[in-house]
Amino acid sequence: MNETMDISIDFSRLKLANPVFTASGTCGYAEELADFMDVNQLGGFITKSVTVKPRMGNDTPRVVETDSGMLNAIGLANLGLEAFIQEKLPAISKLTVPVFVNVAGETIEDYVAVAQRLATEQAIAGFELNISCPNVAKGGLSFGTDPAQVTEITSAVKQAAGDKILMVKLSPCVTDISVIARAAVEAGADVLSLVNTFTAMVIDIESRKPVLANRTGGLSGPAIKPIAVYMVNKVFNEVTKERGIPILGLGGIRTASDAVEFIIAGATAVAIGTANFVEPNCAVKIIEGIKKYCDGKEIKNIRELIGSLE
Amino acid sequence: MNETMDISIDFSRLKLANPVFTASGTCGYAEELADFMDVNQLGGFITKSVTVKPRMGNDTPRVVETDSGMLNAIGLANLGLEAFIQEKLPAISKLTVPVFVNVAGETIEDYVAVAQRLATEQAIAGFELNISCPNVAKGGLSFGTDPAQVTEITSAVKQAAGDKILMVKLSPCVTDISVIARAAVEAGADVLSLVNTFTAMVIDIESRKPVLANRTGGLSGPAIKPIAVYMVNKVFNEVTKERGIPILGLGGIRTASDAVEFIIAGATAVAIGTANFVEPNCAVKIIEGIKKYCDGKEIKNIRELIGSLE
Amino acid sequence: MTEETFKSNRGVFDAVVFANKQIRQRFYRLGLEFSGDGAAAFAQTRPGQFAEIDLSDVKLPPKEEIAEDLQDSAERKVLLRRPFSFCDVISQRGKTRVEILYCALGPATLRMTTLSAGNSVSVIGPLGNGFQMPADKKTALLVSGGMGAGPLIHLAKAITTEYPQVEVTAFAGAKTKTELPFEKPLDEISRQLGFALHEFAMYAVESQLATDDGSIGYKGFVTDCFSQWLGQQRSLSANDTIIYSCGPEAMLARIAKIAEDKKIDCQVSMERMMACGIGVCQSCAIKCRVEGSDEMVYKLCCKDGPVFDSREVVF
Amino acid sequence: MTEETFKSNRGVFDAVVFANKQIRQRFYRLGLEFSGDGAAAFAQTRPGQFAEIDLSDVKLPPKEEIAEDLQDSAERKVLLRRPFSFCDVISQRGKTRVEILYCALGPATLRMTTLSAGNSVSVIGPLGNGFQMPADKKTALLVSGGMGAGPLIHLAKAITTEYPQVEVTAFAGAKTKTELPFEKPLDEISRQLGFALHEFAMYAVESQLATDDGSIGYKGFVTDCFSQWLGQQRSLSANDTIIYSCGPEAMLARIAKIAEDKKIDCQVSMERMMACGIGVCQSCAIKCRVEGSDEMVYKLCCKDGPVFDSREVVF
Ligand SMILES: Cc1cc2nc3c(=O)[nH]c(=O)nc-3n(C[C@H](O)[C@H](O)[C@H](O)COP(=O)(O)OP(=O)(O)OC[C@H]3O[C@@H](n4cnc5c(N)ncnc54)[C@H](O)[C@@H]3O)c2cc1C
Ligand SMILES: Cc1cc2nc3c(=O)[nH]c(=O)nc-3n(C[C@H](O)[C@H](O)[C@H](O)COP(=O)(O)OP(=O)(O)OC[C@H]3O[C@@H](n4cnc5c(N)ncnc54)[C@H](O)[C@@H]3O)c2cc1C
Ligand SMILES: Cc1cc2nc3c(=O)[nH]c(=O)nc-3n(C[C@H](O)[C@H](O)[C@H](O)COP(=O)(O)O)c2cc1C
Ligand SMILES: Cc1cc2nc3c(=O)[nH]c(=O)nc-3n(C[C@H](O)[C@H](O)[C@H](O)COP(=O)(O)O)c2cc1C
Ligand code: FES
Ligand code: FES
Repeated sequence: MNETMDISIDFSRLKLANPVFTASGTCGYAEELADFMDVNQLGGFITKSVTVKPRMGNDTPRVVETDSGMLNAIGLANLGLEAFIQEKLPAISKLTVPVFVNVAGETIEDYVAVAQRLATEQAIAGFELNISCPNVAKGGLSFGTDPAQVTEITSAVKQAAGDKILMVKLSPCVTDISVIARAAVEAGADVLSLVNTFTAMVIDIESRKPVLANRTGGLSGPAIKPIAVYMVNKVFNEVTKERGIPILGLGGIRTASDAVEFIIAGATAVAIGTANFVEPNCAVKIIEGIKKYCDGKEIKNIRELIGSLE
Repeated sequence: MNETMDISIDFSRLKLANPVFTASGTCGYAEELADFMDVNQLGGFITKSVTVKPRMGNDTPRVVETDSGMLNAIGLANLGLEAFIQEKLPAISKLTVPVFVNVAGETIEDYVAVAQRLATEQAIAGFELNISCPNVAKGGLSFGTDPAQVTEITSAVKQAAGDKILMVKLSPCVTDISVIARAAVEAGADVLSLVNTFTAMVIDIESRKPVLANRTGGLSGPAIKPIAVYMVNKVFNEVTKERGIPILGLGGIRTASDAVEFIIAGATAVAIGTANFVEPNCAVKIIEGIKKYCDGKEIKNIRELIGSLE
Repeated sequence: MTEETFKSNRGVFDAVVFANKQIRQRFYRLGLEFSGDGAAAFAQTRPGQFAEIDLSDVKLPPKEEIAEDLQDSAERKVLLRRPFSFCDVISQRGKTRVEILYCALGPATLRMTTLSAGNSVSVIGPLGNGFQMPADKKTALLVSGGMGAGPLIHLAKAITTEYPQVEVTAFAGAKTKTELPFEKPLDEISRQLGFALHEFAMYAVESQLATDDGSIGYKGFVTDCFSQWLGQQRSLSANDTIIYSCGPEAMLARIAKIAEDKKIDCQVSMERMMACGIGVCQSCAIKCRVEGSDEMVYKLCCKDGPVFDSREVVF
Repeated sequence: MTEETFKSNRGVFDAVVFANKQIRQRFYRLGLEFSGDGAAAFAQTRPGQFAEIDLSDVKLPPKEEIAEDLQDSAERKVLLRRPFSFCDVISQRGKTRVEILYCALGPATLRMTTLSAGNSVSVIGPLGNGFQMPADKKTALLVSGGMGAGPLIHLAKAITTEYPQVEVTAFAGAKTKTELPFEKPLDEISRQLGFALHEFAMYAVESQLATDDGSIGYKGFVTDCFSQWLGQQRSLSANDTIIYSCGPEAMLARIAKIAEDKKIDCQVSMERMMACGIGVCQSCAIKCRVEGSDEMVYKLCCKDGPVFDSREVVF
């Protein structure tokens, strides 16, 4: 194989060495993975959600395995904006890989506060807005399921984010994901990432209680991959292709073949979530596998592959 | 075990010997299964979708396996209303198990026509409306994703269905399934069945084409089970419990434990779909398993279990 | 049009593996033994019929033994059963042994390679309709591509045993030498005598080989090899001849065309992705002509086939 | 507060099974051998640390060998790794052998039972922080419930080897006799001598047994047995004593209470459902007190634990 094969991509205003990210919430703040992989080999890195105030997160159990998947209800446990800046940012600023901070909150002001505070931090390439959170101000329905709220939150954060790249992460739990995608893009999203997890439940039939302390959780893993691929392709065709907006595709990716499937469907880059738990070095293997695939297919530039579904 | 344990249920105006159905499209018109199971042992039987006119269905491949699931895009292949009456109904009328005819169409008139024609057939206990079909008259969006259309189609068929039981089968591909459920119930649905399949896609990375001739298909199987359980519980809590409307729960059921999970979540009965392909006698085993579970838990009447989630 | 089979015998049975031998790079031959009702049911198996095998809980080979191009697909867990036809069926003393020639090309068949003697698997069958036997024919021509050889070996045995008056000749093709799913080394002398393949020679059936790259036998498609051979048979009466074929669909289409041109009866064994194998899911549709009309219908590969009259199939 | 471990050594390693023995109805002991970097990494394993094992491609036992109450859950395919601690670790001539005492109670551990010598599994570790050794103590009391015995056997070995001056006594409990995860038959004489369990006697550690139903040993909870024993030890100085415990959370809570009442140091090994085992997913949160404040924080079982000071944990 051509070891020097170039699989670098244009990702909004960034040039990335390769199209593989690790997904928010599955790779900590990078330092935890250091024993298992060289984070700088990634195309991009996305932190666990950061909120304005620290969050303890939910009671346990917070995870449960399902067929080819898992539910999680971590509850956005994180150390909060200030501690993030004090304790995590110094290490992050030493990374050469572009780092995106995943931002979550309960009100639009929460999101804006995080983005504003970090907008001037050199160490950060951009933000990923986790809009699957419940909007407490509006009765707790997820921001991401209502196009009007998506518009509002995206424009507000866009303003706050300065020249940072703004990625909006879509929830798959909607009737028509293109409607949400369009709202985000028209309100200023530079990149769309999809999908987040599916709301789901596992019941312990012995105790007749939900297994998760939070009752419900988000389904991720290979189980959801075919739905995610469909949604990426739909958003690509209906929203992002004509506008030249990149998609970060994710949901159940575990092998290079999975990653290539998302890229053919329309993703410019992909992110690895649940698979990191099984194989912490999975992303690096996938980068190698994508190169091999391109080489075998005599694809000179990975751009030829993006959205190349016949 | 108490071999004579009674797990019969009230299912709208019917009394069923047990809460286990086979799901539409996975058990033909009953005769095909005869070599493998005694269909009369089921709680209820649901036919493959019947449409007014015969439908050849889609090109092949029509199915593809995924992680703990499969996609299908059969295209509602069926012999059409008249041939159904001529060729299938005679055998069906010999069954002692209550039979529901799954009805599909492209316009509301299509659905009404099938229901009207069969409303007087003794052999049939009721209908299951497959509202995941695209409404060709309204631009091809699925009936089941728009509450207004759900109301319209449910009331229209309800009128046509005479005293037959009307079950409306909900699509999970919506932002809030309770909204759809409420529309169906308020328009006269006697029973709700959920879930149908999730729209999804698998791409062949060698040819860079979708594997299915129809490009997309519906994801079913164990992969979707936790989402289906969540939706059943949500609809039970928010819509059907207070109204005393039974739910037929399905999506990925393969074992008695899975079935019990749905019942605890709020389903009065369950249906077995994809698992029939792996174990054609699966439904009968599940009936036995449910009895054992009830016996072990000293549950005298399965009604104690329905919606008993703490 | 295909032979009526003993449907009422079919069911879900456990079988015990008695052999699983690698015969070529990616090719294996699996032996399964049925007892009791399973033995009775499978004793009736006609060539071309198939079974649905549950391989979901069989283990994968160690990663380092999996070919690189299969490593990613090997990660997929298996949910559905897989259809396989037989290359041999022997019933004796209340037991029935069936053999399957298979190719490791995905998660289920890779798992299949780790089965070893004594392991048990769940099998649904026998399913579908087999080849119609050449009762009124003098010559039977068997043309296979790749893994299609399996059921034709079974057919060669059945014809030579049950219709000894019928002259059988076999043709087998593959891309290259290593993709021929046959076990025995091919010796030069037998080849010159027209017995290229031991699997057919066992039944005194002459056989010829073709490889796309000419690495052994005729260089080119097996259909061309067959067509050329057919052209040389001056004494062959179309009416007294029947062609049986199994292999990739493009090849079957070509064979169907040859048969049509020469007005020779022809049966083809078709493949489709199958979810159930028993006629309930409609996933295995085959577009067919309705005799004497322009109409098309879908028949089911698992129930109406897998063997079809080649004139019927719309390729 | 727990011992600093050699984190930089941890990684993903392949291990080869050297033994997998059924010791009781549902209990097994698995032996894994590491070579090369894996051997170096695991040679450093401290009692109480654990590893994440990938069992997803290991086969299930035949259906008829699976206990009825596990048949349904056995159908679930395994995706995530599973955490296990060790009951023994031996490093010799460049190889490290670790042993795991485990109970077959779900899809992954059922699969584990089919591993046999020569099989290879992928292991991440060693992970987490082990028990703090009793450097300044005179007495170490080990209290286990069910499977919790594993890491305490390992600990008994480490203490008796590294701190021979420390007197160690072990207590093991279970619901009933058959749920005690110990291998050797318990002979009456040894029991009267205070050596109820061979696994501890090997290290000259006295041990006592308790079963809820009294089918062997003390009748009642092991915590009651322990508490009663403690009450009888007039000469025990709280300051010079340390309790180590591993088992169900309710039991650990009880032990923590006893330790608090008696003002004895106590370390508990906690369990949580874990997705990653390496501190990235936050699934394994343990609610802890912040020393000297009313504040609570979540610590991570996999990273900050699994061993915690019992005063720290909010049960
Ligand atoms: C009637 C019939 C008889 C068959 N007999 C044999 C046989 O004797 N020996 C043998 O090696 N193979 C036979 N096959 C094909 C065999 O079923 C597939 O090779 C097998 O299902 C592949 O499974 P997998 O998980 O290893 O690979 P997958 O990854 O599932 O598939 C690998 C390739 O096989 C194709 N395939 C997958 N499933 C099917 C299916 N159900 N039907 C047809 N193609 C499929 C896919 O399109 C793909 O290209 C037969 C198929 C049919 C329909
Ligand atoms: C640090 C640590 C050390 C452990 N050491 C051992 C050991 O030495 N021997 C042993 O037999 N077991 C040990 N366990 C428990 C072991 O991980 C579970 O028994 C195993 O994961 C069960 O997997 P399963 O698929 O067989 O069953 P599942 O169906 O997954 O679970 C069966 C039961 O085990 C519980 N469980 C599942 N996963 C976990 C998990 N990750 N952590 C805790 N509980 C879980 C579930 O709540 C359920 O009640 C340890 C757990 C932890 C956290
Ligand atoms: C344990 C866990 C924690 C997660 N935490 C976050 C989070 O904090 N913010 C976020 O946007 N997504 C979070 N996700 C979602 C993932 O980033 C990803 O969208 C999802 O898991 C689908 O990808 P996968 O199937 O590859 O895991 C989390 C997922 C998991 C499994
Ligand atoms: C091959 C196949 C065909 C199906 N055909 C129909 C159909 O005709 N009408 C319908 O309402 N649902 C149909 N379904 C959906 C099932 O009835 C069921 O809702 C779905 O598969 C989820 O259940 P499962 O996961 O148990 O399979 C079909 C499903 C499959 C797999
Ligand atoms: S495979 Fe299901 S109908 Fe043929
Ligand atoms: S298991 Fe993932 S953080 Fe502990």
